[in-house]
Amino acid sequence: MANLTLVQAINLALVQEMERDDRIILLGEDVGLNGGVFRVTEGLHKRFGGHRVVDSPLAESGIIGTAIGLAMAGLRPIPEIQFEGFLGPAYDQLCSHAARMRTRTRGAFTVPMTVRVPVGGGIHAPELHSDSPEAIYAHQPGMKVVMPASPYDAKGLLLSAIRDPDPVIFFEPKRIYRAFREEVPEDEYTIPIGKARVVCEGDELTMISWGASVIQCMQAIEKSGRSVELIDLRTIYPFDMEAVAASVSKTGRAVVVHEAPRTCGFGAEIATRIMEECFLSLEAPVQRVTGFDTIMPYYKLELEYLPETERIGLAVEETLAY
Amino acid sequence: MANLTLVQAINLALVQEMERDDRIILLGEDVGLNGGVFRVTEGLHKRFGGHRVVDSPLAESGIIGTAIGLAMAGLRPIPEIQFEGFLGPAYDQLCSHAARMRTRTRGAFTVPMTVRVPVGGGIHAPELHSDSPEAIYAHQPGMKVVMPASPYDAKGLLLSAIRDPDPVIFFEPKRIYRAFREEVPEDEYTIPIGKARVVCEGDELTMISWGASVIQCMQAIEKSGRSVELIDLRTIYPFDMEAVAASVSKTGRAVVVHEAPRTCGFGAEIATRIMEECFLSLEAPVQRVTGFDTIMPYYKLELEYLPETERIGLAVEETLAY
Amino acid sequence: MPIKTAFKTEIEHVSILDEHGQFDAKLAEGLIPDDDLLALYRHMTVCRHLDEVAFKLQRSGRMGTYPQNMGQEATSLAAAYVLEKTDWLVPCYRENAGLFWRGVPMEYVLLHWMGDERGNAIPRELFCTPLAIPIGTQMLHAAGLAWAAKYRGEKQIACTFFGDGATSEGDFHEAMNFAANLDLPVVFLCQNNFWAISVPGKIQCSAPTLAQRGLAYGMHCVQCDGNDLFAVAKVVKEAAARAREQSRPTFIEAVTYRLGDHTTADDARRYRDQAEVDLWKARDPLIRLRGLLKEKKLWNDSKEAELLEFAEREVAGAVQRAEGIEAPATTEVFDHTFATLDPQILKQRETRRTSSLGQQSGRSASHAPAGGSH
Amino acid sequence: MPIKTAFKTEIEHVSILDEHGQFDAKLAEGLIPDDDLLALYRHMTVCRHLDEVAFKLQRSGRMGTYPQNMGQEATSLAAAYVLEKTDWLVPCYRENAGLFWRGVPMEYVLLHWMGDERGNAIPRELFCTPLAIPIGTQMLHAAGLAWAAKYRGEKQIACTFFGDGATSEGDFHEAMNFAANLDLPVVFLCQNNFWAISVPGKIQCSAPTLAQRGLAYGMHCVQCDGNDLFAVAKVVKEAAARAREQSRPTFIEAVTYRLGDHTTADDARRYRDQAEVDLWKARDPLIRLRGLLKEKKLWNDSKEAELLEFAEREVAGAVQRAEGIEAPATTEVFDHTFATLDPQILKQRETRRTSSLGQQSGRSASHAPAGGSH
Ligand SMILES: Cc1ncc(C[n+]2csc(CCOP(=O)(O)OP(=O)(O)O)c2C)c(N)n1
Ligand SMILES: Cc1ncc(C[n+]2csc(CCOP(=O)(O)OP(=O)(O)O)c2C)c(N)n1
Ligand SMILES: [Mg+2]
Ligand SMILES: [Mg+2]
Repeated sequence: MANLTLVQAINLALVQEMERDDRIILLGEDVGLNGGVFRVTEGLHKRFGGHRVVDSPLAESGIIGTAIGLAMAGLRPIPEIQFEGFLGPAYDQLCSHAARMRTRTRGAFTVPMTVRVPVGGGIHAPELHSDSPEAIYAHQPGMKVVMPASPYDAKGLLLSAIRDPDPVIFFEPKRIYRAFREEVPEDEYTIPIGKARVVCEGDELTMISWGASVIQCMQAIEKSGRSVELIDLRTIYPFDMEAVAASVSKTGRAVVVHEAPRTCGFGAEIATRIMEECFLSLEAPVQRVTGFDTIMPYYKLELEYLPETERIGLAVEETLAY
Repeated sequence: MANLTLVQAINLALVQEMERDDRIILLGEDVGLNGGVFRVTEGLHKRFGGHRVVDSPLAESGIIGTAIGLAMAGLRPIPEIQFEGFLGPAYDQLCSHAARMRTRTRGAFTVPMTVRVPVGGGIHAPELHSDSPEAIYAHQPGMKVVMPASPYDAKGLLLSAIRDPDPVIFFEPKRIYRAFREEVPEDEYTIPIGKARVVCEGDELTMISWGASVIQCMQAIEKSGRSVELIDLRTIYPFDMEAVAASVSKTGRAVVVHEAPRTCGFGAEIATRIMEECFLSLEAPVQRVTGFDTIMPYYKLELEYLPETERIGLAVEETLAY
Repeated sequence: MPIKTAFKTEIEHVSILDEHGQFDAKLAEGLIPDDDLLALYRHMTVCRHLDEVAFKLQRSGRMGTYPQNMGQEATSLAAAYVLEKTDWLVPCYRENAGLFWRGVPMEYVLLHWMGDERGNAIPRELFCTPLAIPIGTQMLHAAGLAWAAKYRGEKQIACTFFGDGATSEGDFHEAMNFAANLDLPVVFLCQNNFWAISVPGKIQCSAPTLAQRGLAYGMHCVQCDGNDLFAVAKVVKEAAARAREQSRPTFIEAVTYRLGDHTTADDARRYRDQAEVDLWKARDPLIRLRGLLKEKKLWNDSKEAELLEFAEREVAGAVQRAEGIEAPATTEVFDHTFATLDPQILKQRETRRTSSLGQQSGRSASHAPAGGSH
Repeated sequence: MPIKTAFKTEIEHVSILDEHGQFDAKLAEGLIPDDDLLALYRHMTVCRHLDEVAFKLQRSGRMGTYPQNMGQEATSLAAAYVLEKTDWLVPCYRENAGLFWRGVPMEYVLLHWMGDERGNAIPRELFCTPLAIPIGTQMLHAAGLAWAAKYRGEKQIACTFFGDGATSEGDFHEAMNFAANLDLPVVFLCQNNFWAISVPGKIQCSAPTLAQRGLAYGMHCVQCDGNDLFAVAKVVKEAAARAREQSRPTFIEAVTYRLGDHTTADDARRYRDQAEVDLWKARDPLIRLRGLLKEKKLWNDSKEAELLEFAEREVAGAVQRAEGIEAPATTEVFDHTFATLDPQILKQRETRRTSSLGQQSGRSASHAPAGGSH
């Protein structure tokens, strides 16, 4: 048991799983000697060698496309995309191939690959280093999408993702890469994909979030002084509707919080599902506290864009007052 | 006034607008001599010459990327992507550049471009020729998304799209390219982006759809014998919430129909907005009749996947019975 | 010297059995024994006949869009012939001849074009990936497959096929670049048939040769007559050795021509001259091979007649098997999305519905009066 | 002959003023008059100083991540110098010298790295596009900009800048291919500095030269010493003429080196040897230009001292202007999404809220008891 940051927890998970399973290959830009631009793969090149931790050409479609081939051949590639803003060039390989291979071939070929991608804003980064495209990939059938909000979860979810027989995009919220530490067992443990975590219980309102926003939610709840149940989704697809419905059936009110733009963000899906499944329990319309329907601004204005404690708090008050 | 198919209406709009505005260049795969694989650009190469109707290399990112450059220079490019399944390679240029250029440069550079893309299933086409990615682009701030459901609308909306100072993805539902004809005025007219069309009035339930599904909706309504108000969205982003809210406030019930997978489809956004804005009028949860959360199947099973009349009809009955 | 030469190179063109029947016996030495030559000729003839039958199936509504391979049979066949049975074939959609030679049952390809995914469930022991619809994308998979073999220390390589149009896609570039810089054992076999649907080759590549695409990566590259079974066999054999022994990729431009329309949805008369087609009809790989066989006294008209009958039987059998398969169950829409379906897909599968009220009680959802899970 | 030569070529390397001070006066003839040489030297010195100041700004928290240009100044500067003022410059992010020469105010680039989009609002009459963050993507825009000029019958061309890493991206390939096959007047100027963050050049291109990337497209290609103002000026001038007169693109590999870290977020000691850096320090474009100027008796130590003072003033002024600008209004988050904001964005702008209840009554939304539009 050690007190680790999220970066360290992921690094530990990678080390342990690579020791256990030599089908795992890491590939991506700067993942080798440099240990990745966030140092998530620090030390792995030295430990496992250049054939298992591979600095690739600067080409995201190439990284994902070759990883698909590696996976089709039975290996367990873990490609890294340096920032979520650079997933774009790989969109086609992810959605036209990785997600479709099992269906296309009736299972003759599968793509057991885990795509690691730092995600989200709040770190004063340049353009296209602060976006949140999780809904894009949640809309693609055949793709699983995971986003941990704590070091403990990161390790357990990453192991599940790596062992999953299907492609998983593993989003790592960079704002909390080193924001806090948590006890993370040395021992192997997994957290199942598709299961949410109740961060704190409450009976007045259900708040649903994921990734770095969970921290903002916790702060907002504390400030509010109200009895709010906070659900950290952990998996975006397939998401844990059972946990959400159970909570909202109890509280009758819900607020969803995410960084991505509002329109067609994953909040829309959750809000709709809540309406569908908890219609008669709902005392107020589900509220969305999200990024605006505008481009994620350069960093001078990024905190005006991101759903911060104050905006979340207001939504809680308004929903409770409804 | 002529009785035209949707293909002919678009062709007419292109001819007339190209006559009017020599800043327009068409580019894409097979758009020249061949007139496009759906013959939408038939005759244009001959009429306007190879410098205005350009057969491009087989490279979707290249088509959109160079079109962005053309637009930044003040021209009005109209790139064609041959099928929506091949938008993937252009995703990055669309979302990282076309949609962001105005915001990025505070208006110094803009991208007045209209991307024409056949969309949707139901024509017995091969893999990746039958998808519906409209929600993906609706989630991208800075991008407008249009989808006509009739020849008349196609002409009027296309003119608006071409004249719009910002990038527009103009989805053409291939299932109704030639399915029926409609009176289309020779004269110039525009249909504003962002305004829905009430296809038929009703007071028991509001049905919201777009593209080829509108036809299935009409059939389902007719069969149902109920008083259903059908709204053809026409524009996906920015969508006409005013029209939707006005109708649902009246009917108290709503069903959204689209071909794309359910999770994070545009139906989720509409359902959420209805809940947000019509909460106290809602008599039943908004229902979604959509594609499944699975890969669009090869054509033997495509009609099992698409929201057909029967499924729509059942949703109407259930919603009314709620 | 302030101006000096930084790089210098040449690219070879290989031809062994040309359109005039000229045969370079020396270059052909040891390439294809006569017995195999007969088998290969028979195989091509069957493939050619399949094209005719498939065309009719499409026209009569028994099959969807189909891309004829006519005229290009030699390329993929020669490659499949010289490769090991465990080398990966990573095709596009004009490689029937190579795939069938490897052992892919003909009905698989028919099923694919009949809109049935079962046509893609190619047994893994055949080491063939399914036909690729999005152009230019599959070469990256070939690079990954080859990489996996190298990682495991196996002597397996990958050979991937694509057209001239495909070389315009960014993924082509990335695949070539990964293979060259990471030393992956891949053979990139471009079938330059001069057209990408209606777009002429010069719009895809205005360089004097397509082969020189490979120079960008410091890759060995070579051009050959793609309608010449011997030439293709020779260059692929050398490329395979280079891959297997040195783990280095090769780029091959096989010059060929599609004699038919792009697909059954196309009408090539809209954009190309009959004169050009006629020119290439004379360069047909079947004609020149038949000529050689006759010259070698291995072939005659009665054998040809027998062969045509054989081809008819073969193809008819495949069509029968493809059409005879039971219709896919609706559950197939759901069952392969993931190894284990999530609750939401399971519910959609069970109810065949996406509307929440419709999902409450199986297939014929009753009009339940109450909402969700409360 | 069954094996014949299909293609044959050579690529030149151009050097005029080398790292040992060797100067080929003949090749340099008419390229850069002495007055301009002085101005260019001054300009590079100012740019170099900006790098030092920017580094400190970042370290003291006054600026975000910043990529130093140090060591690469000659390349973009020489290009901007020989191009027409109305030719497009389509940069990546190591072209400060070229952009400032064209007239982009220094504070624009500072603002960009200070997280302020106003740094990208470059006046259109400067014909410069903003710094490009996603690697390898801007070359397509250059192709489009050049295409537009050609379409209009103008003699304007586009010159785009990018690194060795960028040439691995699919978009690079597509841009080169569009330009070559559609005859677009583009100059592709690759600054090969041997590193893409920590990844060495051989992983991006294992061919003997990067220049030969251009062969894939039948494009004229050439390699030059990128730290040699004269060599770059010469090859860009020729490329510009080729573009302007024949509407043909050129691919230039300018061999250079970044003397600093990739950005202020990087620590290059993790992956490269100091010996390599030292080697390249001796090849610094400023050093050799200063040497030439001194040899020509155009420069001395007191002028150098004066220049350093001038550079300090210039940069300090720019920093002051960049930091002195008023903070951007929150409305800026919304105002440039579209030419005309849609109702939804307007409401978000007005209320600064996305939750529907919060959007009902302006900024400090009251806790309205009722729902939406009923
Ligand atoms: C990414 C993508 N873009 C467009 C298409 C539509 N399309 C199908 S085949 C084809 C032409 C392919 O030309 P080529 O690569 O030369 O192969 P050929 O058909 O000539 O064998 C096009 C444009 C596609 N399938 N995939
Ligand atoms: C599409 C994309 N992928 C990854 C990155 C992250 N990144 C920023 S700079 C860089 C290296 C660029 O190398 P090169 O093109 O050689 O330019 P240099 O920095 O050496 O001038 C990388 C990988 C990015 N900005 N964009
Ligand atoms: Mg072709
Ligand atoms: Mg570099």
